Amino acid sequence: MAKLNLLQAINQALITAMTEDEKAVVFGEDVGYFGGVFRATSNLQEKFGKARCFNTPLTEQGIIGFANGLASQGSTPIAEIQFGDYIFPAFDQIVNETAKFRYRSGGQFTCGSLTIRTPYGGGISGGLYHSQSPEAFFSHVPGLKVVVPRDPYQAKGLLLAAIRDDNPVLFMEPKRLYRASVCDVPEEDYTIPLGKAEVVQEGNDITLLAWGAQVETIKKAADMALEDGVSCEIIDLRSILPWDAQTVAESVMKTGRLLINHEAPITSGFGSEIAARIQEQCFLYLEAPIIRVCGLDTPYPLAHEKEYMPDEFKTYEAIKRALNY
Amino acid sequence: MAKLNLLQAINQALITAMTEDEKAVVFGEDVGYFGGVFRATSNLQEKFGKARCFNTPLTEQGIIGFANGLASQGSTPIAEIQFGDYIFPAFDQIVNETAKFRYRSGGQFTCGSLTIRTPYGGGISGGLYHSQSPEAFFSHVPGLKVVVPRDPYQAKGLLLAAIRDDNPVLFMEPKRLYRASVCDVPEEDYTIPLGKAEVVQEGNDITLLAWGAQVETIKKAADMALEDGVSCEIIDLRSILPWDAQTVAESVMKTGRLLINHEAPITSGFGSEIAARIQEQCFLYLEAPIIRVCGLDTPYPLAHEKEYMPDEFKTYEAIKRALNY
Amino acid sequence: MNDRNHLDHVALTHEVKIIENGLLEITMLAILDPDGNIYPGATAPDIDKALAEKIYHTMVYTRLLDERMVAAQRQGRISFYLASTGEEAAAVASAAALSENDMIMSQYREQGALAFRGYTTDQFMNQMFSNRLDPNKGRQMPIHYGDKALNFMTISSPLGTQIPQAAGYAYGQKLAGKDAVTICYFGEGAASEGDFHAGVNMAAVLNCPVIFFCRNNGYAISTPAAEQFAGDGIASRGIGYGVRTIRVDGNDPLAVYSATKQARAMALETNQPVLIEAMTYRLAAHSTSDDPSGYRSKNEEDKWRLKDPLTRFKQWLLSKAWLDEAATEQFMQQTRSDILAALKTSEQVAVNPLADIVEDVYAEVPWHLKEQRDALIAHVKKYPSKYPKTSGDL
Amino acid sequence: MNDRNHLDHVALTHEVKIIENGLLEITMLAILDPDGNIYPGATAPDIDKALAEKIYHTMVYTRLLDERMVAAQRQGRISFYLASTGEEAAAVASAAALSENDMIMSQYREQGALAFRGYTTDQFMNQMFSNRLDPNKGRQMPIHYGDKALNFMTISSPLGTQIPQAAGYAYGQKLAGKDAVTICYFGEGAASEGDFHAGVNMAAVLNCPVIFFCRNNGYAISTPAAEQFAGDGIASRGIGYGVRTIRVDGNDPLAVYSATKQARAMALETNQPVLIEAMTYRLAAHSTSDDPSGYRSKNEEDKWRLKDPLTRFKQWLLSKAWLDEAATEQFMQQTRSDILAALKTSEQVAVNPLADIVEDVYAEVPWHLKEQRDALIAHVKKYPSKYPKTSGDL
Ligand SMILES: Cc1ncc(C[n+]2csc(CCOP(=O)(O)OP(=O)(O)O)c2C)c(N)n1
Ligand SMILES: Cc1ncc(C[n+]2csc(CCOP(=O)(O)OP(=O)(O)O)c2C)c(N)n1
Ligand SMILES: [Mg+2]
Ligand SMILES: [Mg+2]
Repeated sequence: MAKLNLLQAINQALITAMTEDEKAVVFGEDVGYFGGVFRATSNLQEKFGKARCFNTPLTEQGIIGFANGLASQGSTPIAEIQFGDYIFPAFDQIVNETAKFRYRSGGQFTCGSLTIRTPYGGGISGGLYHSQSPEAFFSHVPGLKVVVPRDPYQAKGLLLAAIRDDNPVLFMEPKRLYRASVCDVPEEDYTIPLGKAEVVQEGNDITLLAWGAQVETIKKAADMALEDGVSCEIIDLRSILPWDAQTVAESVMKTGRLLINHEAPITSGFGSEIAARIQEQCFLYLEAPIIRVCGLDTPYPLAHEKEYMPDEFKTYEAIKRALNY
Repeated sequence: MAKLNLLQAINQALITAMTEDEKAVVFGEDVGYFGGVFRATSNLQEKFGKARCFNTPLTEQGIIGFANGLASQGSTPIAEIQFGDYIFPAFDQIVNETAKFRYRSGGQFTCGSLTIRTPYGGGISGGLYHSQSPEAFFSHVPGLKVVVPRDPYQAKGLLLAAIRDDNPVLFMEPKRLYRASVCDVPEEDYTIPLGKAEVVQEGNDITLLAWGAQVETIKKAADMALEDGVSCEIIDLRSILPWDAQTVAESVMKTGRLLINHEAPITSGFGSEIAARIQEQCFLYLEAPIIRVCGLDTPYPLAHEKEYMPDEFKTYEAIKRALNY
Repeated sequence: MNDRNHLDHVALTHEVKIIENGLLEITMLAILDPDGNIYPGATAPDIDKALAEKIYHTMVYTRLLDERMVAAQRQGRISFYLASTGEEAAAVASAAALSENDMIMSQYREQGALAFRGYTTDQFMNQMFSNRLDPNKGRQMPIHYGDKALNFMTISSPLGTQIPQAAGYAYGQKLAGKDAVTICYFGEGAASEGDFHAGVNMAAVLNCPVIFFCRNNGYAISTPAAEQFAGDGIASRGIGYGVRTIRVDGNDPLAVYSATKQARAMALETNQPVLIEAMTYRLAAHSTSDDPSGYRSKNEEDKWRLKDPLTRFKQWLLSKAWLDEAATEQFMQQTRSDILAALKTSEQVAVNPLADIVEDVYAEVPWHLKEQRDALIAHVKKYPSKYPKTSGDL
Repeated sequence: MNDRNHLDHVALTHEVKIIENGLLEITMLAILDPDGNIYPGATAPDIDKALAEKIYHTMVYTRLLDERMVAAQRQGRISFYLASTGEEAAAVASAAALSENDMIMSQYREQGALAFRGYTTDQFMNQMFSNRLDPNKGRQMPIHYGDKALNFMTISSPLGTQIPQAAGYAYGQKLAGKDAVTICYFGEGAASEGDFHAGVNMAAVLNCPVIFFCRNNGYAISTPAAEQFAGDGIASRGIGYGVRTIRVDGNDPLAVYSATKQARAMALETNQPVLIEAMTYRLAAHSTSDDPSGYRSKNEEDKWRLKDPLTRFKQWLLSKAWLDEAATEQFMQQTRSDILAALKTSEQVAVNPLADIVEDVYAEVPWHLKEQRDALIAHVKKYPSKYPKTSGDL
């Protein structure tokens, strides 16, 4: 078991997948010889040849269109979108095609073997076009699965599960953790089930929920709250679609309070779906309103990045508000 | 005052806008000589010339890209996307460009004069590609306004307000009402303020909330409930972004119950944002969980369209559930 | 073809000369003239009598099906139809030049290709009536056919999306070592979509054995080609992508067949795309929702009626003494009555049971869709009369 | 140019001949050779000494600015920079051929055009330090300049989006009766985006007076042109759209100037687009986040260093006796110290006050953003040390 960072874990998962599945093909802008602008695909072209790991022309709609066709043919495409901010030119191919391929053909044709990898999120001085967290858009698209790992261990296990899952999966990588997050990652092949949240820390007073890089943030806030004697339960949602409402509801029925933290703008962020569902399912258990600590309803700023972020201080304050409601 | 259908009301609003504002330009697929596949732009080319009302090539990303440039130059573009289902190729231009133009330039350049018109929604045997209700996607995009009229009177007043508003507005037209909805529409120029919901019917027991064609549906359900002695307050949200949380909250504080109805899939539909916000704002007033009666989390079906729709019967049942909670 | 890049191949000039229109003069392959004679100097492709008959019968079949279904739509029996009248040669003769292993990814006006592959009248009808016998399970509007067994990809409404998909599909065929290509049909209108650009360029760069087959029928709904592009049709774009290209008379089955045959051989041999632009004309309305008199003249239509591919091909068959007119008459009558019979049967077949509403969204029905399905079933049981199509089954 | 459509202009052929590569041979306009001599047979454009000097100084300025800012990024003083080294002629000489009323919509490597327009060193610095003196209010990463007063549209990161926008902008200029065109810069990589296709085609069909200026510098980050397209560069695509097209040596300021001058006149006169493909080479890394040694050879770079537009132009100026070497040396020293001084000043300037965080999302701050702003201000007041950039102001 070696200590790997998140990029290395992803690279290892890709090597595992491509070794095991001859039909696995990796492509996207700069992913070939160069190994991707973040180097997640390093050495794949060398190892597996140019036919199975290659650069595409600079067209996200083309990348996903091509991937849809390749998937429907029977290959296992693993397409990279260089930044989550640049996934929007491919929105039609993902929303109208990838997600509806199986349904419209009555299951005759599918893009189930497709995995789309993309780095997302802020905290890297990227400003409005290198920081977005677009998961909520995709959470409104039946037919897709959406997955977000929080560390290298999760990244490898979830990515392997995503690649092998018989549904198209959007795999969103928290890029500010690419090199910052390091942990033990087993050399061997393993998967982590999609659609299952993880209770990262048990607690009694309030449930804190996040995914990706923000799990770290709610942990820090929980530590601050602990000093006040508040016991927080921490859940990493891991899958955005379909999401594990049951684990969340069980936790909320125990703690009576829920705080959701995400980077994306609050309005119609995925926190709204969680809040809407949980208030219905746990109505009689809630001792305070469900609170969302999220990005502002603005594009992602540069100069005011620190102020924009739903950080541990904002989260801690919200925990206090919930407790004192 | 003449009785007009929704298409005629829109056509009249466009004529009014183009007459008053020399810089108003209408374009899109088939909108020119032919007057649009639904005929919303009938006679405009004849009246205002080909330079101000014209067909574009068949490219939604191009239409909105072109519109963004035209708006930033100082014209008043009114672009049509032939069906809401085909707005996704333009998603990048709308989300990354239209909505962020002003912000990224510190207000030096804007697309504020842009209006995007598009028909949306089901109930016309259109299947998965002629029935979608994509408003929730756009509700997560700071910088946009999103507006939906429910009848010809609203359509004219809101469209004129949208065209004149100094922000880019997505104007979504409930196409199953195009010819079905008829009412008195004043000949003269008038506007209806954006961002304001309308209390269509006052009531005491539960607030029913919808927009566009579904307002009719909740009215029918309210009539059914009335027979049981239940008094429903009916709100037409009219603007999805920014939305009128205050009017909704005031109503819910009075009735203690809220039901939201929309056609789009329930998960991360705009109902989730409403529920998330209202449960927080009205926590101590709620006597039952906020209920969403929405489309299923599937693509929009054809053979099972009737079953898919959040119709008055489903709404009525949900009202009873809320009342008996 | 991708040996050209950046600067190595470029010759210098020292005079400021902006290239204007006219650099390209793309001619159109024509073998059969509008009267059904082989043009002087032209060579008919190597087609035997059986194949010629099959092509002709398929074109006739398609025309009859279109006629009947347009009428059925007017009678309110189906909600929508889209005819290919006048364009049958483009779809049928190109399909005839393929192998059955080749994947067809069509737009929506290529029912002739599907008929050529052997899609039955019953299959057409089951799709159009959205009934439970259709493998696409009644989820899409009429004419969105698809049949995996026939290597015919289920049609999707958003235009142009199949173009990059075809590149990817063909890449997969190549990787898998299949002796097959993909053909991708689209209209000249759809070729304005960004997906066209992405797809053709990717196919060229990534060496995909795909035939891009553009039906340039002069209109995209009401929009004439002159308001769609300013260049020399779609063919001239192929050159820009470094893609082998040919323009053919789309109303000439022999030209379409010859070009497609050669394009297929080239695509397979070189693992590279070929672009075919078939010049034709949509004699039909765009769809049953359209009325072309709102945007074009009868006169223009009449001019094109003279170029009808069916008459033209019939004349040629007659000149070869390959056509038994009586047998053809009999074939037409039989076809008409088969179509009517199938129509009557299919419209009686029920739609899929209610539980199907959540199927095929995912490979397996996830928890939230089970929840939604169960609630829906309970609801329909409570209001059976409101949901007559499905409540009977419950 | 949009007199071509559908079928009227097409000549027939009767031989199945698929067009292969080679139909197009687009030459490259070259006026100044790499040694700074006018090619035999070439004519230098009508440039006077003052303009020549301005072009040269702007190129030199751009190079010095790039050098300094790459260093500043290495020192950690700015987060990001993107140099145009080797490509200065393309941006500067094209901008020199425009009128100040023409709108510039650039990609991100055209700082030379902006400098030519008169953007000051302070303006460059204020943008890069995201401080409150920048009219773009520090919202974007360094190098996303924009200045309405100079008719230079604020740069956007998503590639290609400015291409259809430029068509629309130019259409608006035409409608408003402005005596001006729009120039739209982009890389050969960005030209693979669907927006390129949409934008150029729309400009051609809708008669927009726009110059599409492609910097083909051989790379899109690590991706070489050979993996970007298979055709004859970007110029060959212009033909496909029916757009007047010219290819120039992008490292030759005279060729770039001449072509752009003529393109502008044509665009204005005909209300139609012109496409210019400038062949150049990115001597710099893609950006400060990039290391080109991972994907290309020193040898290749060295070859291109010999074609440096600055040396070339300098030689020409010398041959005309238009260059005072001492004055140039003095200019360079002054520029270096100005840049350094501006850098030092600008990095001290504060960012905008916190309340600005919700401005310019809408024309006016809506209720929900007021709510969010007020909550944020209260929060920052509670934790001033955690938000040092903005808490001081409150
Ligand atoms: C992305 C998208 N935009 C718009 C439409 C609506 N639409 C359907 S067919 C059509 C015209 C297509 O013209 P063309 O590609 O030339 O094919 P033809 O109908 O002539 O066969 C349009 C605009 C659509 N289906 N998809
Ligand atoms: C839509 C989009 N996709 C991807 C990127 C990431 N990206 C930034 S620059 C670049 C390469 C651009 O190459 P080119 O257009 O040739 O311009 P050059 O850098 O050579 O000047 C890429 C892929 C982006 N900014 N936008
Ligand atoms: Mg057409
Ligand atoms: Mg480049």
